[in-house]
Amino acid sequence: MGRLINESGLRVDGRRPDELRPIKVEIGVLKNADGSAYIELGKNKVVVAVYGPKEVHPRHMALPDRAVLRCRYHMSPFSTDTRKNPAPSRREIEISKVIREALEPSLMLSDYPRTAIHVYLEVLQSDGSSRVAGISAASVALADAGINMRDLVVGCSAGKVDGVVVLDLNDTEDKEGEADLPVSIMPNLNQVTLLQMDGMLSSEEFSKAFEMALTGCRKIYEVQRNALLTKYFGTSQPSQVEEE
Amino acid sequence: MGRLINESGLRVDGRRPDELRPIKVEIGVLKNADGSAYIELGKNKVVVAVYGPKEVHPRHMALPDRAVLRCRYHMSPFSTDTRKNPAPSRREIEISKVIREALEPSLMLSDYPRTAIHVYLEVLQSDGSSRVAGISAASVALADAGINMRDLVVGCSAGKVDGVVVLDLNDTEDKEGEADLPVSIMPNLNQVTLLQMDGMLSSEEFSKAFEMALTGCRKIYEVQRNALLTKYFGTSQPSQVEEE
Amino acid sequence: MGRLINESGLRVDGRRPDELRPIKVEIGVLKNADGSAYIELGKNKVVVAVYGPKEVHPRHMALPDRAVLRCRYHMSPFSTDTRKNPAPSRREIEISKVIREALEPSLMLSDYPRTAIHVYLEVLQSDGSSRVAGISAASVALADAGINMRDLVVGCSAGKVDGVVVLDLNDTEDKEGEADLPVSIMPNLNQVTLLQMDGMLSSEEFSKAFEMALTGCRKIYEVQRNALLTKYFGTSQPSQVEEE
Amino acid sequence: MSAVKKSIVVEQLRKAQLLQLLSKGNRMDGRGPLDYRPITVETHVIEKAEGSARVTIGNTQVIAGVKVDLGDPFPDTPDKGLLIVNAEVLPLASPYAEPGPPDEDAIELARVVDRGVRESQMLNLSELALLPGKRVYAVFVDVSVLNVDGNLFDTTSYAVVAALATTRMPGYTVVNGEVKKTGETPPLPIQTIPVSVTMARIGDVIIVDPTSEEEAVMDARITLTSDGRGNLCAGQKGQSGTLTFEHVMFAAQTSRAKGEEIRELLRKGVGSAKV
Amino acid sequence: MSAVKKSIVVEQLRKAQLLQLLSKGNRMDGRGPLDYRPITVETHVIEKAEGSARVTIGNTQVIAGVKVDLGDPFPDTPDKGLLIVNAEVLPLASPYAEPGPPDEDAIELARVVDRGVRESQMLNLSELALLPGKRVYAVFVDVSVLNVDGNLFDTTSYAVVAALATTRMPGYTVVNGEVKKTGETPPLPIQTIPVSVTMARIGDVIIVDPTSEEEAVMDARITLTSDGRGNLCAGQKGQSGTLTFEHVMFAAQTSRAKGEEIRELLRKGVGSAKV
Amino acid sequence: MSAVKKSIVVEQLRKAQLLQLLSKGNRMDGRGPLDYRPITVETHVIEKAEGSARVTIGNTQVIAGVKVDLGDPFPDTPDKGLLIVNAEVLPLASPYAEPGPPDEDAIELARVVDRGVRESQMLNLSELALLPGKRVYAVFVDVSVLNVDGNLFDTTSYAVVAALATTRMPGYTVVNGEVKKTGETPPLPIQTIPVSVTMARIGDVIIVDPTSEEEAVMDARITLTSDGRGNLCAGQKGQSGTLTFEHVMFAAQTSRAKGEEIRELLRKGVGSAKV
Repeated sequence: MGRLINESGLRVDGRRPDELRPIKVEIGVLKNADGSAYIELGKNKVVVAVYGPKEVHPRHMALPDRAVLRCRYHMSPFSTDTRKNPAPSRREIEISKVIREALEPSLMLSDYPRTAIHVYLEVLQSDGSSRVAGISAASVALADAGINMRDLVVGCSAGKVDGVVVLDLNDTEDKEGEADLPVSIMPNLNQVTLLQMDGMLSSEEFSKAFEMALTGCRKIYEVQRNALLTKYFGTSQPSQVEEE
Repeated sequence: MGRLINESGLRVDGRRPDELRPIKVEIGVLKNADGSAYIELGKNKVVVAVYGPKEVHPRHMALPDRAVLRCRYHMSPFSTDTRKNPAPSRREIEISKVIREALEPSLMLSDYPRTAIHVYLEVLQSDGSSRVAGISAASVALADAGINMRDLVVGCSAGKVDGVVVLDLNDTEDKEGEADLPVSIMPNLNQVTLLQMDGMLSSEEFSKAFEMALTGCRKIYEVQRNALLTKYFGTSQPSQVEEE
Repeated sequence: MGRLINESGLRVDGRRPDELRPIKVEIGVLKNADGSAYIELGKNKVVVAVYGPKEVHPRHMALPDRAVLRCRYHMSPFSTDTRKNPAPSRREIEISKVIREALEPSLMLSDYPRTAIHVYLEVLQSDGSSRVAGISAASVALADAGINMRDLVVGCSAGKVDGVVVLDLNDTEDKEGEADLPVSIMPNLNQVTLLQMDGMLSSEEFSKAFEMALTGCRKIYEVQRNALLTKYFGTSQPSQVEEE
Repeated sequence: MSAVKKSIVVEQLRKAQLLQLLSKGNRMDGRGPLDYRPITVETHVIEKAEGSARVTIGNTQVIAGVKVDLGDPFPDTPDKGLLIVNAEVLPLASPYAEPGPPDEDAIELARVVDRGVRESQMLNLSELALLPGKRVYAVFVDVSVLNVDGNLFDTTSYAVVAALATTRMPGYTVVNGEVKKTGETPPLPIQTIPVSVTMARIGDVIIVDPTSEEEAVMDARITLTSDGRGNLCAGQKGQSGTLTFEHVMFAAQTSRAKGEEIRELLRKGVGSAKV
Repeated sequence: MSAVKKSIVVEQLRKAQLLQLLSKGNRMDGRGPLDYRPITVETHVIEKAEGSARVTIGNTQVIAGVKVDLGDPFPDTPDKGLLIVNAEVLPLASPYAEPGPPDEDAIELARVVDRGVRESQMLNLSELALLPGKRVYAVFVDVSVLNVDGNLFDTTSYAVVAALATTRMPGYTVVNGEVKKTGETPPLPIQTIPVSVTMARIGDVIIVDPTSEEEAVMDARITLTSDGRGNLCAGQKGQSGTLTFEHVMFAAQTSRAKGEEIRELLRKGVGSAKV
Repeated sequence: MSAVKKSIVVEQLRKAQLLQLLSKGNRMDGRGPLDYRPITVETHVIEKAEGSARVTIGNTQVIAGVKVDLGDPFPDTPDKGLLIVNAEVLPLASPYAEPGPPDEDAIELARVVDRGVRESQMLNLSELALLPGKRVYAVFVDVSVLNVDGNLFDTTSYAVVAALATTRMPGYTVVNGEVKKTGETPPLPIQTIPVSVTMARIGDVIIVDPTSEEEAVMDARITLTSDGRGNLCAGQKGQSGTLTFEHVMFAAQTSRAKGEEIRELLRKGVGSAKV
């Protein structure tokens, strides 16, 4: 028994190992964007705007047979415990790249030749697993913008803390735990679009964590679906699940 | 009675509250420029060059119906008490913008479609109110470049020190005084083209300072006129007024 | 007798005043480059790649009557005693310029209108006189790339340490000696293409050092020639001379 | 901001219509010339920040966050704490905003808002010096603009003011010449609530709180900030049009009058924070 | 890297040929799907660096150099030494590389290699703290990529590992609270040898160690790094294609198996350095 | 500078005319090959700087300003003061100059001028160390080029030398291991007056002090700086043409001869400053 899992097997925020944090997804939160979404996952607060399809600048970057997808993951200076310099860090540049690569397989980019689609993710507050929370919101924002898609993309992390494989790491668990495994998938196509890992996992732990992340993705997918249904069909299914 | 106004009501440099510092304007001081001017206002020394109308780079920035006006206010590293980093500061970027907006109303930019007019202000020595001194010189340099104008633009500051509304703040008064109100006008059209303010002024003080700045502008306008007359018509009117 | 020349008149690394360090030139060391070369001069290790003639970016920089030559001299962060920041320093920018100007006279750039030829010099280890070592390697790499040339360019430095005029300064001699005079020439055309100097030399010392550098250039030219002969004609002449 | 001006095709008809309406004292959205759009103020929106606020004016939406840390004082003000205001118009805020370092519009925005806070002496910076000349509080206020629909100056200003007014900072004290954490989270030393009022001249009419559409056709802009004691404390004319002397005096008067109304609204918005 | 992808005209015929070969378990250069190209490891190549290695995999060539200095610890890890990994794809390495600060590909490269070294705990960073909170060793690893022909991740990773494993750093010790040079040159506190294995999915086939030509047509890339104790310690999926769940599990298995082989090769490459 | 070369259409006729004149020993403005244009030196032009000078050579105009402050010595020269020379070719100086950080031409300019001052040992940097290894004088020389008409190297060099020679710096002294202001304003420890002489080869002729027009057609440039004791102390060949060995020896000789003349002129220009 360690600092991060107590004698009852509960985590620092009282969750069971396979429990998600409270999650909320809102759609259409920004008036100017062609599509937008807002996600809260625990204390993570991420807002996403989609602009496009629109003209490509500079023009010679345009592709004759499909749209260019551009992503920017950025943290507001007040989003972290210590103030973050507003200039893009190396971490933000890497995450912007893997998010673009995580979203791209879901999009019918060949339907929009010679255009650009911009996805801007702003982390207003960061609390562990912000990149996968951002991916889940970004995919909903792309749907809100009416971009043709094969499937939604949904992200969730798993990892290991105090020797226990757990779902959806928070900030403390991310920093003090043993491993973090963020994953995103297209849930209907059963395809992995993002996978990163750092920390230390045995073969068995890796399998278990990967499975757990997939299960987490499917739960969050329901939240995405409900948010879209509520927005577009006015169904009464709650778009906020404290714990389903 | 405070540090900045003595018992005789005089200021740190011996001026009365409504008195300008010695001022000198010279025209055509730089050989390569299409127009140029040099101003000394107290210890302020500002040189201005105008290049244009000329081609616009990059070309897509050209406007079909008028010239693009670009301004750069820059301080030489040796111009201030403590060495200034030569890279443009946020302050210089803001001042460049308000100077452009102060000069633009006076220019017949639609006479020069698809061109650019560049105004470069270099502060060789700074001593309070350098931006308005620069505007006064820049307008003369634009006239020297033969750019069609509606009116000259002339700038002057007023403010408050030790509770007294005063004209044309010097460095000490700017830093230690209570308020600074730089203004520029087109004197024949009675139009304000620049107004900034920082510090604390009551309603009455604001009115009084604003009026005083306008009066200062009209005095400096005479110096501008004389400099132009001397340069272009060889009149003997002095272009340097210690105090008219 | 000082620290840098001992009682036998030998230098810190045991060389006589007019002695070159061991030198080795290899050709074709990089697979992707159109031409490449590697030089070791003492502990200097410099690799050079040539790409081109190729398209010019941005296109408006192309010249209608000849190729644009671009050079970049860069030091790897681990190449110096203290780690070097990877961003180009002012020193590297100046050296890139003089190397370009040293190589350009040897090239028939008018044979390649509207193209660019890029020469990249990477200093993997620096030990005094790296710029002239780099020039010697770059000229060989340009030959390897098949660029039409009037002559090779070969560089060597001379200087003064402990009052003695010496050839081919190493790092210690460069830093602690009295003068450094790097020179490059076209050896068959008897033309100087680079000359820099810092330190203190009397008239006589300047003449002597300049002559010595020219002699050094001619020795290194033999190494260049042998490397090219070996590569292209498989001759058995050694491309590495410890001291001829 | 400037991108908006450049990129929105300024339809001459629309401008004519707008001017006609204004000549009768009306605006496209039904407001009178001196009416603001609805203003909302929400504080404590970012738990990790020491203070924060989301402010909307119409569709313009801004979040300000305050971080308080220790820092070295500036050499010319050794006995004062540091106040640093930055603003970014995020690329998600408008089709015309671009990623990258703040452009001249964002720099002007941050500097004008900074001047309002600083010159009003909203914060007693002298109380934020712990070891004069050596160690002081450093108050960073960062603004993320999330949606642009005109009047960024006021929206940003109110968000910054609300965030500062509700900040609880980590307390420090000096014990035997050393700075130690007290464990308390005192508020910042707030002295007044500055309020900026931004006006636009369109033709002969002065309006407050312009929308993006109105900004696209405005001739000149003027922002004047008043403190809670009847003083003006910051001003900035903008854009390449002019103002008459009468316009300036009218703007000064209007900024004080509207400022009082909005100060009440902000006081309510920051709730229990005593200001 | 991405420039390679964009600029090499992806000849459809070539891809078809490549896929046909792969479906029979073969590759253009005669390798089987899970074969690496020849790997060479040369250490002590830069005398001025405290550690260095040149590694080639096929035509891909990389030099890593280690500099060890003293530094201040990061505030959140006061009792650990610093490890900083940087990589530059030099413009001489490929017709598509450009001079300038590292682009997103080079940043990803350095960060993934860094994660493998860091998370495997190859270095015992705690032993690199001299005066916890005040003065620690700072280990800079810089990578110059000299020639690009695919699989930069593994080539860079092996070069970094070999350079670190053979580093002799300037020794320091703490005497009466002061850091002093000992005159000795101890090795770094090496605990294990991490090995990254990079795989590409092309169609339905997973191959290891892709060439530039194979990278130009690959659908997805996955790099998994194992330590010497049977654990995975870092992972990165790349490119805009997908992997099935089975692909991921196969890649995890492959990375451990191939990792063991290559760890032996690296152990030999770093010679007497005991690891 | 290079912009000048690129942008001025090099009229072949003009060049032919110029070469014809030069072959007879004459120049467009009537000078002989080894004549300078009129040189003016004005010092104390910036009261806020510790030293300053405006130098003109023909229409080329430059201002140099000196600021002296305290700083930390460089690790490799702990017992020497700092000398930092920067130059900016301001956008007002020529239609081809652009705003922005110094380009390669401006960097070369500053570095060549710096070398002349530094290597001549004009300043006794050892006297500028207050607490060796800890605290030294830092001498910043900044140059603003106001108008470009050729020969920036010499104009800038003379302005820097005149500004340094007339500098009165804030005096400091060390009392019980602490650096204290003395209240005095001593001159810098000047040891000699270095003089750069810039020559251009056009065809077979070497001329000194080229104008912009001459620079536009020159084949090669060479700058050689001499100290006041008959030594050469800095050199720089420029441009993409060549020099023969005889050209180099002629240039070395010329630089010393012309250098003596100009040193006298500079000595007069800096007036009472004893150098």
